[in-house]
Amino acid sequence: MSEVREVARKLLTDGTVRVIVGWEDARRGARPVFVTDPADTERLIFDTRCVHNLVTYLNPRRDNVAELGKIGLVVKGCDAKAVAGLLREAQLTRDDVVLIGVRCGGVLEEAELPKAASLSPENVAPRCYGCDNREPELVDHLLGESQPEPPRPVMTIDERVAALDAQPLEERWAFWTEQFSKCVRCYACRQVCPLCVCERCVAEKSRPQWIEAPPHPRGNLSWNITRALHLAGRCVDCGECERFCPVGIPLSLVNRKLQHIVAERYGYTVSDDPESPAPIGDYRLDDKQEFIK
Amino acid sequence: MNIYQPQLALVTALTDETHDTRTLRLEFEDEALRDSFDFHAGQFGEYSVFGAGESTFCIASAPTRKGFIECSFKAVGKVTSALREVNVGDTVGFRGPYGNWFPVDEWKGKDVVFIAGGIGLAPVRCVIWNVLDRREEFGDVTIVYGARSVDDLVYKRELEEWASRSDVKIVTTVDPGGETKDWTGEVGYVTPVVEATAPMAQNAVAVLCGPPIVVKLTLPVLDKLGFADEAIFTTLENRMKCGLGKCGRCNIGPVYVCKDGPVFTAAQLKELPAEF
Amino acid sequence: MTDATRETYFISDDDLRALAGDLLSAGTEVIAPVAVDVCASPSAIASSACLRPGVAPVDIEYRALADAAELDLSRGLPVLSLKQYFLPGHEALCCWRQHGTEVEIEAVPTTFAPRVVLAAKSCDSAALAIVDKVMNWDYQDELWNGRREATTIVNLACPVVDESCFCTAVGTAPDDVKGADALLTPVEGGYLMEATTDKGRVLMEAHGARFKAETDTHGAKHRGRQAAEERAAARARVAANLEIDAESVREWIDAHFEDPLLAALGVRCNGCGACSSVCPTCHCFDIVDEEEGIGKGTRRRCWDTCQAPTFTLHASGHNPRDDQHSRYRQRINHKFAIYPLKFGEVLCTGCGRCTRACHAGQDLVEILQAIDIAARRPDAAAAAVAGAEPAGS
Amino acid sequence: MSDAVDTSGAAADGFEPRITAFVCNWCTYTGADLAGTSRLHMASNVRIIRLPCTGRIDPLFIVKSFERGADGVIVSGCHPADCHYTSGNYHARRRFAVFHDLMEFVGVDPRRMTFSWVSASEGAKWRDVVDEAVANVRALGPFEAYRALAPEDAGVAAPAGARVEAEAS
Repeated sequence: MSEVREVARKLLTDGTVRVIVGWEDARRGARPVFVTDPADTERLIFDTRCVHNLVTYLNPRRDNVAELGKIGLVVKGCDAKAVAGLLREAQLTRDDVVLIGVRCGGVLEEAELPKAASLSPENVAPRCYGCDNREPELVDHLLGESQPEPPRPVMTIDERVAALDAQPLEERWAFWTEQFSKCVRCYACRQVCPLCVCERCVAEKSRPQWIEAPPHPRGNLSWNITRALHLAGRCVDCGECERFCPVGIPLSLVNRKLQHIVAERYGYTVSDDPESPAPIGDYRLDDKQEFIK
Repeated sequence: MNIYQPQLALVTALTDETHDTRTLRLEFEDEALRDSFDFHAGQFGEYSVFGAGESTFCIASAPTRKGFIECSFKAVGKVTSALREVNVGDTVGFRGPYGNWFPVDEWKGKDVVFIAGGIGLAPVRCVIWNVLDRREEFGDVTIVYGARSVDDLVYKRELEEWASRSDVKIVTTVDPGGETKDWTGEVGYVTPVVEATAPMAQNAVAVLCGPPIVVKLTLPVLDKLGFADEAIFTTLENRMKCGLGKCGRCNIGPVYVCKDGPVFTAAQLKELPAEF
Repeated sequence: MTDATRETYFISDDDLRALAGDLLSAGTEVIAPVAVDVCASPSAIASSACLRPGVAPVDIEYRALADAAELDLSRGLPVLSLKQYFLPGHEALCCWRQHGTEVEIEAVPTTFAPRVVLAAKSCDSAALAIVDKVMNWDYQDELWNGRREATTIVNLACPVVDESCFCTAVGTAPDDVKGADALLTPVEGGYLMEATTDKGRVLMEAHGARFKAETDTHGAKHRGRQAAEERAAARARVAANLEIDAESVREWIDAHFEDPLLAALGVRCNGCGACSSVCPTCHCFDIVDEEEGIGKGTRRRCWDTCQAPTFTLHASGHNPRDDQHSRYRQRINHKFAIYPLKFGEVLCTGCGRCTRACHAGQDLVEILQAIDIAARRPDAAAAAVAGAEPAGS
Repeated sequence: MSDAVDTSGAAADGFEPRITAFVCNWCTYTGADLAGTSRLHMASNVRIIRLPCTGRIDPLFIVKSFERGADGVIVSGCHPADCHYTSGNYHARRRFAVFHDLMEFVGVDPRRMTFSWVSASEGAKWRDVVDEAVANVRALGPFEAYRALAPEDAGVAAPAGARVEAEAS
């Protein structure tokens, strides 16, 4: 933690960056903070409550963050994958940002806690299980001590996806249509996603109206399928969409399923290597086509 | 029938004002309404094409001309593009009239100066006709109207009609480069033309409508000419949905443009946050 | 509400449930808090796929009861407010059919079958009374009014949910009956119920057998004391979370549109509409046409939010509020300055849902605190501002 | 096509599947044309929508078809290596592979979605694709599950939520 403050202070003092985007301890727990004054770097924290993927603030849509000046961003391994995603898709150039990487052994499910807690199967964010990037490579500064593997949650996301997969079609349909029917179309899932970069989302296109605007089950299904599909091979599994969803739709299950699909079909896993081409937008002559007649 | 349900109206005429601006004449299907419908100059309505939705424009015809209403629009969005596709004989929806209006009655005995740019003439046209239909109640009437090019001038027939009247002073202008060989009007932006025309500010009111830039640049000129902020009237064009002060979309600072506007004086405008 | 003895009746826990059952069997819709397994589905998936064994994530939601047994009286805060039952997420405004050039419009009915809301939160019922004002500003919104008139609302005194509650700071209270017709206060063995409107009295009279008049007995006095203590304690708890002077806040916002405290609030905001969706008083809406096949369709209104860039976007591309700072300021301004100015009430009931829903840490309690300090103690403002806006800017 | 899509669904016995086919201009459309000019006998349940390339077919087209009452869809284009635009069909193949698997996960029977490569000379293959798709969808029945997602007030004047009594007269 003190290391983060130190590096942040140095970057601000020597003018390398104009703002540090990190975490602070606030009234309700950990939350993003934007530090522009070196003296305020004391507010920066890093602990297991630092769940947020702050890369969303690098998103080109966030002009009110960009106007603060060059950004120094604190990233966990999973967050670095989102930076790589933005680089891969030319939404960002590497010089636009200074990345302060922190070694991370997993985070809690919730950021809104008065104190950090050590991780247990009951409180660990399920997405952390099996983390392959506890030490981000795509960074300018790598801080903190080497971290152990995050604990295995009581039930993993993979197990839950598998349990859904094992259900008959009608049961899955009943499950998802019920889940999506809760959607109020606040678009928090999109707004918080570091990789939802479109200047104008298809949900806002009205000529024609591809996605019906009112939050009825039919429009909701269309929106949720589209959101998931547009992130196929791009989603970094930061889980922010699910965490921000005010009505609790288990979006991580559908995101994880898509990760399985691109992994099985194209051997692709999202990494923090910006050079690896994304699976959608790329192709191989011998791609599997068993579903095509 | 709830407040959001539109009246049906038949399109009885359409006029292409320019290559992209069209005027529709509408007559209510309901005969009683056709006779009783009344409004004030400056009020607006919600026009709908079923399947595309509703769009907000001022009523461009004059309240003194009964039996029909007119609207002028540019096809830029979903609804206006759909409206562009309707033909004479088609049915559209209308809700209104909504909002406040130009206090024409309070202008009795005063000179009236109309300044408009581009399609901004639509809300002004309504007031012009309203004033001309009661011509004897007012002092001098001056119209300064400008558009990007000769082709972009709307209501061309009416411009000619006004020009032919001896009781109206009209100056038309087009932006430099927008003139044609036989153009006899001015060449230049609206703002300097207003300055050059120099209408008398004493016992006068000004009505100013147009693109935000025209309004913004012309306000100081009117000030220089001696017009008090309270004597300058304009309209705001914030996005609206309901027109009834419910949906919240047109709210800026303490006003809902649909209910407290769309007509504001320059004095009122100065009190508002610049969110228009 | 002040005269608690005269119209107060006792109803046992069982009788309250039975009352819900009576209403349901009479065909009356009953909306009440229901504890919902967050991944419940008609299938068996819920237990295996969605839930982690041993951890049963439960949300409380206002739902139309299918069975009186569903009624949840744990007094937790429902995820979405009661708003959805008066201004549904989407609703028809009219339907049309087109035959050639002819159009036929079908009106939507504006009268509704009577229904009862049980165990509502005061912050939710109060919101309805506040939004009544805009819904009746010169033009009457019959769809809103129709549902309001058809609904009898019984509040259940709230114990205060957590540190994000601040109802007393905005002029309501955990046991307020604003917007409601009756109030339940938990006491030993059941609830004291008092009707505060005719609608409430009609409901109680129609189910008189379920109630016992609180006569001047020892037990009644004890219960009365218990209820008063319960309510006072809840008020004290919530008052400790936040205390502001709403009038000073209004004046300050009105006079400080460009103040950094107001003008730089949007930096961590994601611009999603979660806060508006969960807000009991946010009532802004969009109107859209939806075709069902060719030649017929429905004009609907659906929730919208001032936090979305498209809210104010003109077809020309011009956007009067084109950054998140100005959009977030609009939210604060509308709730705490504009609405009070126009309608005499703060457009907020302190339910705290926006703060809880915001996982980016936009914290209305903190923001109001900062504005209040700026308004009442300008000298101390600088210190308080630190949390609400980007550090050091 | 002037009549509104009847979303009520036909009775199970007299059920005629309604299938939307999105086909590329260069191969499948020509193949389908050949099937027609060759007077091949095939099911008439398919409405063809011609697009320049399978790469132009957004999965949302399929979602939209289901929304508007289709019981099944066909997406068909040029065989690998035959794309008029070199690689449109390769891109489409990936996109639809992912979409296919996702829809299956969400609970849509994959037999409602037929993907095929049909070249300009394969009139007979087009017939087979159509006949098989129609037979599959016929066996599955109308896509009532999707239609059930329509808002209650779709095209009829009855508000969502609370039931309504007759308009006070």
